[in-house]
Amino acid sequence: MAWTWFHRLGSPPHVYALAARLTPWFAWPAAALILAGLYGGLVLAPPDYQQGDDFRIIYVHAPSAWMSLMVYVTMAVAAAVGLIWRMKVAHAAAASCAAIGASFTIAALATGSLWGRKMWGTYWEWDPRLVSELILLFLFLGYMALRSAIDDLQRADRASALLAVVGVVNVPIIHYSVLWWNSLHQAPSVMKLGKPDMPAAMLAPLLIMLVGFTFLFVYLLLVRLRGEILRRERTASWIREALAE
Amino acid sequence: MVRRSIQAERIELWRGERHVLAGIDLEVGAGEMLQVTGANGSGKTSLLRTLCGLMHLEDGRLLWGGRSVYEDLPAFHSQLVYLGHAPPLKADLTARENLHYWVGIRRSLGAADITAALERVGAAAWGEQPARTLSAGQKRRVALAGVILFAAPLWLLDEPATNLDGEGQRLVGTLIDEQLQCGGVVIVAVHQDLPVRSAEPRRLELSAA
Amino acid sequence: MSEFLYMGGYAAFVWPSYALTLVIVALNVIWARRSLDQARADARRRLLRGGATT
Amino acid sequence: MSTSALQAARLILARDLRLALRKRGQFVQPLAFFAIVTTLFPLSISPDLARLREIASGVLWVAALLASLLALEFLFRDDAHDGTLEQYALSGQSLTWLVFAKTTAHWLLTGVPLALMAPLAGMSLGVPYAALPGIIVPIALGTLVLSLIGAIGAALTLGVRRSGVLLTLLTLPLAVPVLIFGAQATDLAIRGASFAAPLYLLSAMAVLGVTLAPLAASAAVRISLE
Repeated sequence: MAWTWFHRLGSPPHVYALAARLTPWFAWPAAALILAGLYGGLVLAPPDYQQGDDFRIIYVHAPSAWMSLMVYVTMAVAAAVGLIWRMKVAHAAAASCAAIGASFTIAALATGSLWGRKMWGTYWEWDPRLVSELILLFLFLGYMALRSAIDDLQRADRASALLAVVGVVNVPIIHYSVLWWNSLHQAPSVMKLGKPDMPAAMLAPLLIMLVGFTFLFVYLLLVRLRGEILRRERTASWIREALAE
Repeated sequence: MVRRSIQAERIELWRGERHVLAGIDLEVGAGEMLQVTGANGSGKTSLLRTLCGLMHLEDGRLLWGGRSVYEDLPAFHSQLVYLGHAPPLKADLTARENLHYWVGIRRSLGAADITAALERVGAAAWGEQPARTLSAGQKRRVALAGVILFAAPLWLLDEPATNLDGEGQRLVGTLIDEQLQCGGVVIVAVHQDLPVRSAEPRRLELSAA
Repeated sequence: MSEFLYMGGYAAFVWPSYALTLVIVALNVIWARRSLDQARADARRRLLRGGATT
Repeated sequence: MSTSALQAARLILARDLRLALRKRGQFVQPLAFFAIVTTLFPLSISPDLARLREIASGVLWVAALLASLLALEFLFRDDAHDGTLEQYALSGQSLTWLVFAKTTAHWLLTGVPLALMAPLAGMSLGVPYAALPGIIVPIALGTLVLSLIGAIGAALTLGVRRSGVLLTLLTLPLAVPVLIFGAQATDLAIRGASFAAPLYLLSAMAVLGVTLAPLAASAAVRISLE
């Protein structure tokens, strides 16, 4: 009995309808939160006493970086579920994630390098956070390249799912090895997030942006998920119903 | 002792947008043989590969001795031998070495076993030659020697008589006859009927999707 | 207003960061919708061709 | 009489080594590649041994990484092509064991020769004799981890046309920790310091790789056969 929800999540028509119903509940809050966060970050938050207005980049950099990691983990969890229970919906969800994750990883890298420009005097410094982010980008690109190299959708799903699972096991190892490497070479790091002494006026917009981006991700995932489910579905009556909406 | 019979119930298989196997039902018991026919691309190879458990069913059930093969795939695999359209031989190993490594992974073999099997298929003369130097028909005979050596109850053979001369085709028929007399189960994908005497040849015609 | 745009001398870094992030957000929204539309169009085509089971 | 898993693994190991002996060219290629790449650095930077010593560990590791990747493409390709891989999957033996045996054979044929050859390249880059163990041991261990990780990538790219670049793209990001710890160990050895710390970390990764990678690689092989 406790498993019925799990089986329902495995049923493509059910999830398709559910995703359609849930979409507005994430789209509008995401838009509202991001607008509020932008206003708070750009206008209400006081300039940092050390970094001045430069620190405002945190309000776009941190949510992008958060998003990139959240997307990768979500993708890997969905992939694992798809592999273990051979659940098509889970594969569809994993497939929906990659492009979202890769684009926000690029955003995190670019904003990070713009943020570091003043501190480092150069756009690229081998900052451990940025290096980890760069490797995460490579992991996303590898996942997407593998998917597009395999013609058969089921095989692409399963092969890329395995890659995502292997990748997520490696992400912490990569991250800590980069930190270790950095501790040996002493590159300066300006990006210390979540300082406990951050005043509320600075912290609040950051939290609002983080929540807003999380809602944005769920919204994007729900929209893409519907498309990916349709691609995997073959029952005509069902497709006709879904298209009639 | 498991009852030797393979059963497929309404098995479904898709390849991308192609519905390769649409609700196939079959049951082949001990001493029975099923010939799978159909045009190129009708899914004969896919059916055999599905019956071995290589390709996962999307729907339906696959049973060996009344139990789902997916419960214990290694146990099921140790009951079968599958021969695809290419003989799984390494060009740089001799025929004997090929059999030693191929079959040896499952059963321990002595040199005498290999000699006997090679003699049985009329391949004793080229046992020491690298597979590279063998003709397609000769390789096929070596592969048949492997099939015998596995001594498995279930045979799944994909076009076993390809590249064989008339005598070779009769040999395939005789080997299958012997397997059926020992209570084996044989499923073959074929273009033309094999010369098999001992069993009523049952046929499954696949139509291109 | 101009002081706001000036960003305490960091305008060249702050504004591109925000612009780039918002562009990526917007592109993601567009891509997601387009991917759904394409999947629907494909599904429609498949129905017409009979590439689906009943 | 059925073969035990250990016997089956030993058979595969013996088979792959024998095949490699018959077809030497394939396994000389990565070694030649390694030799050429390490020669290119002095030519592109400077013949000054003091300068080369500074970058020697990086040069050796990047060259070893690429050479071992180059050989990975062969790991399953021939077996997949002639149906041997299918027979392994249907052998009734644990495919994980068989894949582990194949990976070990691959490491013995590429990683170990690379580790033995690296000191020569190291000396040409001005590495002192005392530091040579700091090249051999980490490279032997590091290439083992690379073979294990690479086996996953090689299995995932089976059946993909022109898989070489894709295999590199999949494997290199995962190889970053090996590169970091390995190059650090060699660098410490060249500076005359103890390289135990990075070597321990490398060993930890080898243990993790031996236990987990064959599972993933055998799952990938099965997916490629579907």
